[in-house]
Amino acid sequence: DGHEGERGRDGQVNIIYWQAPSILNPYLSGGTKDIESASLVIEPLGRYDENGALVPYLVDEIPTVENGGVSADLKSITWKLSEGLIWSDGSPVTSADVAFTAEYCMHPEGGCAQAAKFDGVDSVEIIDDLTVKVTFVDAKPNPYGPFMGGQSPIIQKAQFADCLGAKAPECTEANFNPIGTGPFVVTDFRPNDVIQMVANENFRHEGKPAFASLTFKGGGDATAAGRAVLETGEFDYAWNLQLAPDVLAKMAEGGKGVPVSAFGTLVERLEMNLTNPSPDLPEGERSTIAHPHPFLSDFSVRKALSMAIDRELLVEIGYGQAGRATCNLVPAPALYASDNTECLTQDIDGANALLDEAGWVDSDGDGVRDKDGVKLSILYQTSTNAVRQDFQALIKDWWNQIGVETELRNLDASVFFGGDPGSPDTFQKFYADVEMYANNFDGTDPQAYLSAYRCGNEPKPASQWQGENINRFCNEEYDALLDELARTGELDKRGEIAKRLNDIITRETMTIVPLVDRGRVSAHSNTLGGVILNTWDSELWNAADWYRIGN
Amino acid sequence: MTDQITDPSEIELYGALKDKEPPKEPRSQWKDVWDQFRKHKGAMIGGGFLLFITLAVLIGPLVWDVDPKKLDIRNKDMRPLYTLLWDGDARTSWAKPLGSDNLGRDILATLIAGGRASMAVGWTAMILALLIGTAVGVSAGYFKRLDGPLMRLTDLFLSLPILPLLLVAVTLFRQPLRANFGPETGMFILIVGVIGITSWMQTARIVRGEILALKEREFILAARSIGTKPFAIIRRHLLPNVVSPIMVSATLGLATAIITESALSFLGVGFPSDFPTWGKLLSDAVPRMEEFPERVMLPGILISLTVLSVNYLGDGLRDALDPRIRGR
Amino acid sequence: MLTYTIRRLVLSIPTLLFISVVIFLLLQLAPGDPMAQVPLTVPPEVKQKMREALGLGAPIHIQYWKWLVQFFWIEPQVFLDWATRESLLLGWLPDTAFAEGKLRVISWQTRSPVMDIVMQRMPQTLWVVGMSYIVGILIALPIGIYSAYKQYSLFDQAGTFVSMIGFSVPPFFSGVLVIVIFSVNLGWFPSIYDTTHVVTDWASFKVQLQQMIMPVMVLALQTTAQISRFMRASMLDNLNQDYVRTARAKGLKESAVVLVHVLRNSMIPIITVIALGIPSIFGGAIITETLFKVNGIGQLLLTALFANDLPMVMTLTFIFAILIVLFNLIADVLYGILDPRIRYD
Amino acid sequence: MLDQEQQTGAVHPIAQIKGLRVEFQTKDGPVVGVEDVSFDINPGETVCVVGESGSGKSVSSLSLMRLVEFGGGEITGGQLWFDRPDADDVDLAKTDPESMRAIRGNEIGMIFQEPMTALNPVFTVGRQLTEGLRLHKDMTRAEAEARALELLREVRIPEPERRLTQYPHELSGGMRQRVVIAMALACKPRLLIADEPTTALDVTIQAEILALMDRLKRETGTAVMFITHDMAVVAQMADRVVVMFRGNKVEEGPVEEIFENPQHAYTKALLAAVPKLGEMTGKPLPEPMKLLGTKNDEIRPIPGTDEVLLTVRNLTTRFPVKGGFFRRTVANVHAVEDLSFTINKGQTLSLVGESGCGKSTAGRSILRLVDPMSGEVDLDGTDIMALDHNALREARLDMQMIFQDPFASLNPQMQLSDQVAEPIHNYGTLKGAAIQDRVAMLFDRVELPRSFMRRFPHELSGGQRQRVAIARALALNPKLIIADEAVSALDVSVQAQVLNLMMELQAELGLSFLFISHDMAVVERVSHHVGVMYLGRIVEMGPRARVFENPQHPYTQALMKAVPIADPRQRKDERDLNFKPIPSPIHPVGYVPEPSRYREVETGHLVLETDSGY
Ligand SMILES: Nc1ncnc2c1ncn2[C@@H]1O[C@H](COP(=O)(O)OP(=O)(O)OP(=O)(O)O)[C@@H](O)[C@H]1O
Ligand SMILES: Nc1ncnc2c1ncn2[C@@H]1O[C@H](COP(=O)(O)OP(=O)(O)OP(=O)(O)O)[C@@H](O)[C@H]1O
Ligand SMILES: [Mg+2]
Ligand SMILES: [Mg+2]
Repeated sequence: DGHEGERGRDGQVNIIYWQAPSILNPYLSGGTKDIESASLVIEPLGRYDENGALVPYLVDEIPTVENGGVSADLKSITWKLSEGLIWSDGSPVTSADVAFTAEYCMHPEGGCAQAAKFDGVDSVEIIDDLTVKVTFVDAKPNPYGPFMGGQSPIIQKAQFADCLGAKAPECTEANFNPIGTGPFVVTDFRPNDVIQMVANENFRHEGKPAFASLTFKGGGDATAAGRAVLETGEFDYAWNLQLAPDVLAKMAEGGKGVPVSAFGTLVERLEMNLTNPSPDLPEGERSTIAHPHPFLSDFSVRKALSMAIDRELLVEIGYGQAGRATCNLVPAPALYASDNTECLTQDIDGANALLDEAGWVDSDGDGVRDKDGVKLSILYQTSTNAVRQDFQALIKDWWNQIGVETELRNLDASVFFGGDPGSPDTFQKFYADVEMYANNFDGTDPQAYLSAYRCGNEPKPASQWQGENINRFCNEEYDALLDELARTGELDKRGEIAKRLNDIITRETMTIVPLVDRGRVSAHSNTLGGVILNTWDSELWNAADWYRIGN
Repeated sequence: MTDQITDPSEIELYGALKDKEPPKEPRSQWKDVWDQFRKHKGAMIGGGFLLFITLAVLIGPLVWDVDPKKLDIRNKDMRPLYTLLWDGDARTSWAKPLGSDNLGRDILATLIAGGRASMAVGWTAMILALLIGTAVGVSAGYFKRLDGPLMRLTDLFLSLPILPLLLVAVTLFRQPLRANFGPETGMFILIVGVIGITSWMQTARIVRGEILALKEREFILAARSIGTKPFAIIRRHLLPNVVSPIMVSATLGLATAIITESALSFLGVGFPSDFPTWGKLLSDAVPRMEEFPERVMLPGILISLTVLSVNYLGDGLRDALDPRIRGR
Repeated sequence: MLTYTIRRLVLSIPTLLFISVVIFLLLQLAPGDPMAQVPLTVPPEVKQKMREALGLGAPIHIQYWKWLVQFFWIEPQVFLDWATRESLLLGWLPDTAFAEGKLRVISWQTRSPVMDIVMQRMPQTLWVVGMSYIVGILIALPIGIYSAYKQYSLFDQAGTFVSMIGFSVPPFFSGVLVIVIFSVNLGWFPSIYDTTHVVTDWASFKVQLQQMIMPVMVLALQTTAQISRFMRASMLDNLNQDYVRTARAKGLKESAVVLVHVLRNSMIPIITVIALGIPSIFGGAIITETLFKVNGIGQLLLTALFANDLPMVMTLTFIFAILIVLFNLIADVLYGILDPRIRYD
Repeated sequence: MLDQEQQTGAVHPIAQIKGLRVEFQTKDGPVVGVEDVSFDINPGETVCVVGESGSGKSVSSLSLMRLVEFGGGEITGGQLWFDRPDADDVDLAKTDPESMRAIRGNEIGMIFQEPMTALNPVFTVGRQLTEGLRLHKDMTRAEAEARALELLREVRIPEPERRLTQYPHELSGGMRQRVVIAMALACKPRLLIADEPTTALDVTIQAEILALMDRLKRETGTAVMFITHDMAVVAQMADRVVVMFRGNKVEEGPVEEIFENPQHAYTKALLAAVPKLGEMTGKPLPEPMKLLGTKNDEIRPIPGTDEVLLTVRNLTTRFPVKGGFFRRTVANVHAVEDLSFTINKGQTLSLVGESGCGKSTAGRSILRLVDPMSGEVDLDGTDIMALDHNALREARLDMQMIFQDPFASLNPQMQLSDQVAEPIHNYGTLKGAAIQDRVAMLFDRVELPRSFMRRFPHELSGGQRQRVAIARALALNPKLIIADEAVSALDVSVQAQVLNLMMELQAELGLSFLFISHDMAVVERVSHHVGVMYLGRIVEMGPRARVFENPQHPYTQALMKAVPIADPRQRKDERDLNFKPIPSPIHPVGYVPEPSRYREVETGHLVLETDSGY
């Protein structure tokens, strides 16, 4: 089908990301834009494919317990590099580079953004020129943290040797033009603007990449990016088109390109605050476990709030083909995903009945239910984003129908997701009753994700308001199950436990009210072939296979 | 004795040697201003339009009593009635004369509500900017010692970035304002405050310049010589004479405030999402501009027309208030 | 004049220091966190480590002092090194290495020196915003002159109307409008500005022209509106002066009277107005740059703001403040030079 | 028919104005600027056009240049015949703009009233001078510059080479006016129109300019149309006089004829209102003028008292000149230097002198509107210099000021009654309805109708405004009024009325005046005592009659000589005039001027012995 041939035969390809990459070193920035743009240049030992399965990249096979690469006690993993790999500068790739990568990220002063990937690593030993062995402190049921996936690519020791620890930011040249093994080589990097690349002459696959040069433009907004691919055809690939479905559909009519979508683990959800965020409480006690929430601590209220929501409509309005209504915190992979679909049908009457039953009635006739002088009046916050604002409006409308008064607040994402302990508006501080955002987990294993809701992990003044248990959830059964999960290596068993955990935090307690399982929509032009959208790794994971159709 | 004068016409002549009487009946200054103003067609039309818009957003909700926040998903994405003129198949409804948005909110109602907010922001921010600008300008111009520091302060404010300022203001003041005024008014005060304190500098410069010139005029010296105290001089003699440039800054300020608010909405740091303003309606509709041009055009045209009419009004006022143009 | 200029320059140093303190405190007070863009999947401990690596933990006054030293002491050295190494003017001097190994102002987002990025951004900002300023002025001056000369004529009325439209249409409206019309529907101009485009020949110049037209016009509309208003008012002021009658009494042509005598006087305030507007060129045009992806200084500031890249925001705003203070001074000095009546001692 | 008449006439006039009518379109409908004016100008002749402000003098002259059109006027009737050297006469009213430009500046030159504003501030003198030459005479730049230099020599500007490269603001008023004259003469026009060329100038400079124009006219044979409202100037300059009144010519004739035997009642009244230097000779006390058509026929001298009201001793006021990097005082303007005088109750002391000699500063220093450096000011027992802020305000109850410019000294945005009542409000001397009564009484007092109380300044004429200013000064019943050039900006007839009003008030209320003026004739009329100021000092002081009749100081003598006399038979000779430019009053910081020492030539008549710089 015409996509075989010489390297660089297809000329130029243009990619647009509406968030501009600021650095090409994923270890110094956790931003998706940076990780994905870097994935064109530097590569990990293995990647996840579009199904979440492991694919070897710089190695010949992925080490497993079966092939002996992972020790039986799950405490070490041994990687063996492929023969004859060379960096784009022509020097050979060796196990020293791999070990150095670990050293680089594990340096205590480096502020490595991917340090979590190396969590629990005890040592990285060079066995021979091509072999490294990673030893963990404890048994690791999932040993594929280091060197797997776009977040953890191998960097060249020769280039970064002087950039360890505190010196990392001084190596501008290396951070902007890393030497890699990937299909492309950077020729010009303009931070937050544009990157220009050419095909890597030393790329290990014959005849790849098909494109001789690549322009990676950043900046603007999703609308403009979509327009540039779908309507004007100026670009070949646009990343993450977070647009309302009607807008996207209209753009697709432009006929220059097609939107593609795929699903991962990203779930848009409502988080219920189980503690009292009232401004009347002294600072330092607001939204802490010292004060339970006046009405959200009542399960009936949380349940009724969830019942009032029509998730299918939300999907239709906000995400279209890029969304699926869900009741689960862990929507994928299938092994871990619970089959709970109970919440998918909206039930306003049921919600009203439930509230009546629980004693929440509108006693003073102002249209808002109350009990013991407490009104069902909710402050509902989220970050600024067109779809989220539409969701807010819709949900507010439904909650009104069950006698719940809602005040909406939207906050700038940089404030909302920024962990500034001085700001009252961060999602961690949760100075609101309900908040909405999306989260997912890295890779395919939800253990760390579910562990976030462990009792004691909540943001609190003592921890500078850092912590992942946003809802301030505390459940003994849940914590016990988490401990069990950490001990279990058997996959089916792990699946059982994870589903149970998921159900506890969603259906059984309604602490987290999942709304939409959000897929990823990107778009590529009609002439760009070979695009396989992947939500488990960098979207550009197979850019080496891309080619031009029809010339 | 008037011995030389014999001819009555000569008496008239001698009379003529005395001070000439003004040719016209005395008229109040404001009538003069009004007469001159009326001559300026653009200003009249602009003023008329502004009045119309103000009235429309004030009494509009009484006439068109649809809740602008009411969602009506089944009737979303309606086109305005006038699209029927060229497209008979358009989805329209008499209940939604200007159509509805993607969540089925009535566009006419949101425009009215948005106009209220935008006009309120415009007027209040402008008045705030004017008060600060005039105060700073007058103090800098009149009190020589304050001139340097105040002008440097102006430089400072010119270089302050508005976005971080807004974010700081939100952090520091939102809670107390929300507690005292409720969430919407609180946010309103914040935004208006920030726009106001970042847009007074031009006024201050102009007023200072005028005051410096006026201060050298003899009537200020005369006022001092009859024992008028400094603040009375400012109030009685200086301020009335800088009304004209202040008025011009005022009209420009109103326009800038409306545009700044819409730019803030565009950048996503303005009012809560369910609080419509023209700027927000416009920026929200930009992605759907091709399919539903009216959602962009209507608020866009309203903003532009308002600003345009304010500008014209300002032009007319300047002409009317400037005695050189008004003539003596 | 010279003492005046020097005096003002010296006086502007404390002013600028004060401004820098205020901006710094403002930015410190502002909520937000450079970690906001790091995905939620990154655990808080890691984020905390990253913050520490950025030096966020240090007390405010130390952070400020660090920035001050970097900006006022190290960056000039870097400039000197560059000047002696590469510039045409000073390249003949022996290469210096003052700044070797010293820590410059480093952006948190890109971990690279802020100044390098600023320099990289300057060309497109100057091209687009600067060009629009020039175009705006070139259109505005004739309009202003003719409107004033034929006050209340049809041309004057039309000019007034158009310039007011220009003033009152927000750029995010006009910008999107022209994109939809000229890029999407007509396909004449690209909707995305290519900052890497290099002009080498006529064809590439045409490409450059095409991609500049829309942003330049959107911005120029505003400049034109304001400058032509000023020009008109200033011309009107001068047209009624006595010296105009003297010039006419010499038998000069109307064109000479208006374009030599009146214009020269009217330009005095206009040139200062133009000078006062120049800092905003360097400041970029946030919305227009974002709309057309020009990715100049304005866009840089905006992304830095949203990413809470404090060193970047601080440096950019402060450069902007310097320009404002400087051009304020330049405007005053220009006034003195252009108007022989004004003399600063 | 007219043309034939011209041809047969003995002298062919260079310009003939026939039935000129000019209208202006204003928002209140058309205004007639000139109704019906006809007169001729013969070659080599000076025709003076007189009449008061607004009578249409400027409009007539601008019509001749066809410049009215640029001010919104339109020639709606009449002809303006102009004799072109080698062609038929043309009617300027109908000439096309192209040929009009060839005439303007080339065949007709014009000198404008305001030397301060008639020159373009941003071009050098040389550039402005050569412009016309290069245009009309096709000269190269170098030729034009040579000619310009020659012109500047002709108008006797010192250091002409340097002037060419200077900007207008760097020249004094007199020099600027000379440049304007040189500009008008550049192309050797056959007709020169001078529109009030000396009104804004000091007496001495005025005398020089007049002499200069006279000489140039004699030397070049240019016809001159000279516009003025100053009868004294007319007497000095004119061959023939045209009197205008409200847009019409009312009388025309040779200058002696007009002065000695005026026919029209208006001319008579005008002449009666002109104060003539020397009129008061022999009268020791001032007395109101006898005006035609006014009722107060009884003229009584004003004696005043011998009681001292104000004593000023060694008053010195300096303005610092800041400079250098630290804006330290590097020099001082010695505006008032060691000034001493007294004013008696009910009497007037006049300060005369040239522009910039410190008269206003002296007046303001007494009120402490500017703070004097040293000296004593004693007003009726109060030591003004020792007062603090509040006490000073109280002290100003007793002294008030009237300013030169009636247009500038009233707030344009305030009703007249409020302005008059303002001092009363400030001091709270009266309350409630009493204020209104008092204001009404003051309006009566200054002979303004009460209906004016609700008006705004722009609705009044200059004289009326000055009356309002007087009413305001009277509002607090002051003992002393400082009148700083209070009548300089007014028309002669109005000036006479205001002067009479002031003298009446003095007689009735026993007011004392410090009268500041540069007009010797007016000063002669109103003062009991006179002080002549030069460079910050009083060079001569004494009873008015003594100083005027027996001037001792050389400066006083020169000044007296320069004053034009409203009598065509007493023309001045240019050769008598010899003025030195005033030295700079700016001295470096350490400079200590000598104290003023006086010599008493007669009782009370003091002459400065210290070197005054003259
Ligand atoms: N541009 C104008 N628009 C309207 N009316 C005008 C204009 N110029 C002059 N006039 C009117 O024409 C009349 C004559 O004015 P003109 O300037 O000739 O007086 P003048 O005798 O020169 O007075 P002055 O001594 O004050 O110069 C006045 O009544 C004046 O109001
Ligand atoms: N505020 C001031 N600052 C500095 N110098 C001043 C100031 N006011 C006056 N002078 C100077 O003081 C001197 C005397 O000025 P003053 O105004 O008293 O003169 P005058 O005799 O009233 O002149 P005129 O007849 O022009 O009004 C002049 O050289 C003037 O330049
Ligand atoms: Mg005149
Ligand atoms: Mg004076």
